[in-house]
Amino acid sequence: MTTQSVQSAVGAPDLNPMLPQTFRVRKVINDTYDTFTLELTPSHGGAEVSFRPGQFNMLYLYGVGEVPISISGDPSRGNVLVHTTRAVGTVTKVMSKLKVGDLIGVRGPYGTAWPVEEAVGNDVVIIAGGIGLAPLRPALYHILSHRTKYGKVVLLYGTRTPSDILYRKDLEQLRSRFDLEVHVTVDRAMGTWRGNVGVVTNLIPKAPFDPTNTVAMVCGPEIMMRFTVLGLQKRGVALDSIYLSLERNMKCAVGFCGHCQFGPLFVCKDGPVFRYGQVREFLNKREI
Amino acid sequence: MKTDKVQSSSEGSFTSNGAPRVFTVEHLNTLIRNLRDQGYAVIGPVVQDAAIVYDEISSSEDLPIGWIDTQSNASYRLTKRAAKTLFNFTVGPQSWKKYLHKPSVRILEAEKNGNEFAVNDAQPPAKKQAFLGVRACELHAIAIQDRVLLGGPYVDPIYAELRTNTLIVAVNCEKAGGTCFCASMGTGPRAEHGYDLALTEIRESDHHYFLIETGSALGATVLAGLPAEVASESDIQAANRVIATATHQMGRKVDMSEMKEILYRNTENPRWQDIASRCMSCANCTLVCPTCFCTTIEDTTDLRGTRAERWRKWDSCFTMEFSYIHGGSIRTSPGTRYRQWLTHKFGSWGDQFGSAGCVGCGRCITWCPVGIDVTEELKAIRDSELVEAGSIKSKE
Amino acid sequence: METLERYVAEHPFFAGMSEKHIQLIVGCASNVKYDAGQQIDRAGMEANTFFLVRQGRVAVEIVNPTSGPITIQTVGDGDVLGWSWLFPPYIHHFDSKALDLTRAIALDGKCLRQKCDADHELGYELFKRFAQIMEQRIASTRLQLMDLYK
Amino acid sequence: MRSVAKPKLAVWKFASCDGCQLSLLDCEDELLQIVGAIDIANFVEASRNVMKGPYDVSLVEGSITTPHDAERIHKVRRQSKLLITIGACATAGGIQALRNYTDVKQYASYVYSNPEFLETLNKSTPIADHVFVDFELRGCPISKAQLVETVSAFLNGRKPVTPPYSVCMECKRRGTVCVMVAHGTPCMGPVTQAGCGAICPSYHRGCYGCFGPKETPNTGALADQWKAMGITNDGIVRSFRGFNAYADAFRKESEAHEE
Repeated sequence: MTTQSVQSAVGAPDLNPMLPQTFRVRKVINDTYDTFTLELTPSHGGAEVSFRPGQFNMLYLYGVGEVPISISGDPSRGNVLVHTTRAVGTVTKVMSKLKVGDLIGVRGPYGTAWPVEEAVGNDVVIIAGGIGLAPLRPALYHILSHRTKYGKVVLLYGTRTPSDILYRKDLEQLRSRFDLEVHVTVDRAMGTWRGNVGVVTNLIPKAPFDPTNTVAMVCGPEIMMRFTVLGLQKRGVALDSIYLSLERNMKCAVGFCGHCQFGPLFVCKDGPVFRYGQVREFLNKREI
Repeated sequence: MKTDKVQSSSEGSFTSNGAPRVFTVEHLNTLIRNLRDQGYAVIGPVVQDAAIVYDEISSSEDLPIGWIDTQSNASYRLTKRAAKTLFNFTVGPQSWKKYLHKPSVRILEAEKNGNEFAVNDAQPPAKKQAFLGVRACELHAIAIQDRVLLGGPYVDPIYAELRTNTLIVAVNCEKAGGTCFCASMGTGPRAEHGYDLALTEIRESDHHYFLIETGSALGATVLAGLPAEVASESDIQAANRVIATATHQMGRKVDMSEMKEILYRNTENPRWQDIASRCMSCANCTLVCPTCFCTTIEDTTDLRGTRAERWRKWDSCFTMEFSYIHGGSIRTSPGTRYRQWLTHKFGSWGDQFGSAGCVGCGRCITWCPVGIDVTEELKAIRDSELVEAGSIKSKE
Repeated sequence: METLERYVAEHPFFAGMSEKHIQLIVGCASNVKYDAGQQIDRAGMEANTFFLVRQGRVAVEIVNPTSGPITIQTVGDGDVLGWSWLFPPYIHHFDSKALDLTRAIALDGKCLRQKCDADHELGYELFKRFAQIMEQRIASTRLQLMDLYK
Repeated sequence: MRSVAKPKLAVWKFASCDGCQLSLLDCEDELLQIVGAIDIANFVEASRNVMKGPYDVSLVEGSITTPHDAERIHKVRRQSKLLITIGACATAGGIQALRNYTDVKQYASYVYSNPEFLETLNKSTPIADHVFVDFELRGCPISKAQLVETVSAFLNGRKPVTPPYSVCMECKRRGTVCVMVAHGTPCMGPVTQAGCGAICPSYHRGCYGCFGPKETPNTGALADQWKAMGITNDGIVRSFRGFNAYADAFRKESEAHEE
């Protein structure tokens, strides 16, 4: 059943896939000291933007370059594209300086989606590390807006320090919901933090889900994901019910440039969301 | 999109598109002239910088008349003979991807005006081009690049435009180069499909002429304008003998049985480290390879910042930047970069595109400045399993 | 006493422990409760107790004179707190403090050590469980040290 | 359109032939644009008009060869927001780093009648051995295109495109036939960083290594191949001891073949 979710997405193949469309920055949110969210709308009006949770866009900064950034908005809000980005490279640093009204180039959406349909009728555990929460947020939005279709829903989220927590207000609101378990942990904390301290995998053993009937969606640094899979495995979650989102260098996002190869897979078109079984053979090997 | 041309002519052989014909050496020039008259830039082999490369030609006089090549690991030499042969050589340092999947193309230009900017692809329309002298391995290479750049959910419009405007005149090999191994890859030396016309140069008892096969309707139209006679059975036999010579000369081979599985099993084979001690990660193998399709993007701006461009350039999995993500490169050691390349060519390519990514042209062996031989490396990795399994006993 | 025995037997840490051994352990156990903010242990003090947390949350801290306490880890429902009582010189390495109202079973280390010396089978069962906890903690610590999200 | 204050650029010279500064002057077509985009605040080679520091960008040419320069470079660093070294002298010690393999006093005695007045260091060293360098532009001389690209990139807030891969990449993209394989000419291309546009091989000459070692250079493999081609140890040493003689990878390889 689960194979359905990782079919490749076909955006609009008749358009020149290398040519971005211009979008306008509608809103800028500074999430943390190095992370920001942009809300974008098509600069010339036009069609609704539609995407599936887990997909990404190529964002082009005039004269600077292009980067793959996952979509982190609500898939049911068709009039706006939301991207949460960490300012770590040349392009993203320039992107962090964009203001409301500025233009940005967008190509996409590309790639595979989280298995939100396959997970219907199951418990869902979403495990995110750091900026990895961004690509998982659309899946969470989708699940919460179809809440009755799912069993227990758990969000486990780990970051570096309390000041690195993304979407803090959203998380606080979600926490008060009775139909969702949210557990946040940080690697290190000082001062007033009264929450959990420790790696996100520490949260797995006690999280309230039925491992025999759970779909896990995981995104974060590769090491974190490897240990998360171990933790889920210990808990008894079937390996084929675990999904990961991978990151590799990308220039084109449509399978032409070759950079994102991961063994036989192209992360851009076969991923970024993979069933664990697809990537298992290569995930623990070095320099694949 | 007329890219299905390649597929439609895939059954092209001696009989499927009419009987083979023959014409004289002089009529080759008529063919070139006719093509030029029809608006094609005719591109064929020429001698340049002591090698046979591809460039525009205006007559058969531009061809490497009398030149033959001698190739081995890291060595390529040309010599001129008295015999006025036109195609008595094999593939050189360049491949046709130079004209289909170009080394450098501008994929986008953007103009800035205040805070606004507009982008356009600004691709000039492709001109018609006719390739003369495409070898069987190269036909396969073009078919492979077709699958990569045209066969997926997305189509590379730049490649598609060039490809659609390309007419292919193949030439069957009459000899095997020192580094060729197409026979074992099932990609030659006979041109079987993917061409519009295919020539075999025949030199027997003072008789110097071409046998011509037609591989497409377009080829038939072009041929119709030429004074070519229907080939006799003995002409066909003569052509067969020419190609058989090439097959028999071929000194190298790759055993492709279970190759993918072997490579996947051997990601940690010590041979990769051994190769790394010899490999300079200079990227020559990937850039001479007619199927390697990887590209990088370079963004440029003018000093005022009012104009920006994006250029797509040939790239190689041997560079550090190729696998760079935030935090560093994935493949930092040259051994794993070589492993990536070889495993892709002979293993994962099959998973991705349904065939090997190698056509046995041998360019990577000739043009590796230190002469690393893929056939030897693949054999070493295959044999290392036999040693482990005890099938190869040590000589003592 | 009966409820105490039930708490011990039901705590995940002692899952699979024989009834005989549970009885021996209960002999060293007592119920404790800490209010939010209440200090449990201090680094440098003698370590004679470990806790099976039943409910609540405890921060394990180390104090940096200039920047105050740094939380290394938090433990909660079903977790175990403290193993300094296992090894000489039986001194606490870290501070621990209840973050929320915390109910736990305190186990007297001296008492347990004596019982383990007398009954090596009990000692083996107990050490097996602590070894697993230590393995998990060291793995987590390594991941924390890697600063994965940098 | 550009905002009020233009970035201030300074050009500094240390031990060098001035060739890299000439590359800047040689940007005839681009110079007007450059002047439009930045204030050239200190560039003795071009103008006597000197504006005071601090400077937004300093281009530093030349290597450190005297005690005085070893001091002066710190002053330059203090006045510069961004310090970019240009050319083989500044990035690797230059051709004058050949002195690092011999006795500089002896050299001086051949050239000067009163070498005792000469105050010089034993070694010619790159700028990065003395102060923090923000960006290095390789080459002997630097490529005009790369210089314009670097200035343009910094003005536009992007990363300059100066790839650290081999010269072979440039040869292959421009369609140059490999001189090593087709002519048997020893060539430094496979271990040398791209950037020049692969000029020498296009004139049927082997690459001289002007842009210094590429990323992960396997100089040993190249030297082995040269030996197989009949090049002597002396020839190998001389090839690696060119304009980038003191760049780490080239230095080590040359030392390995010293007899």
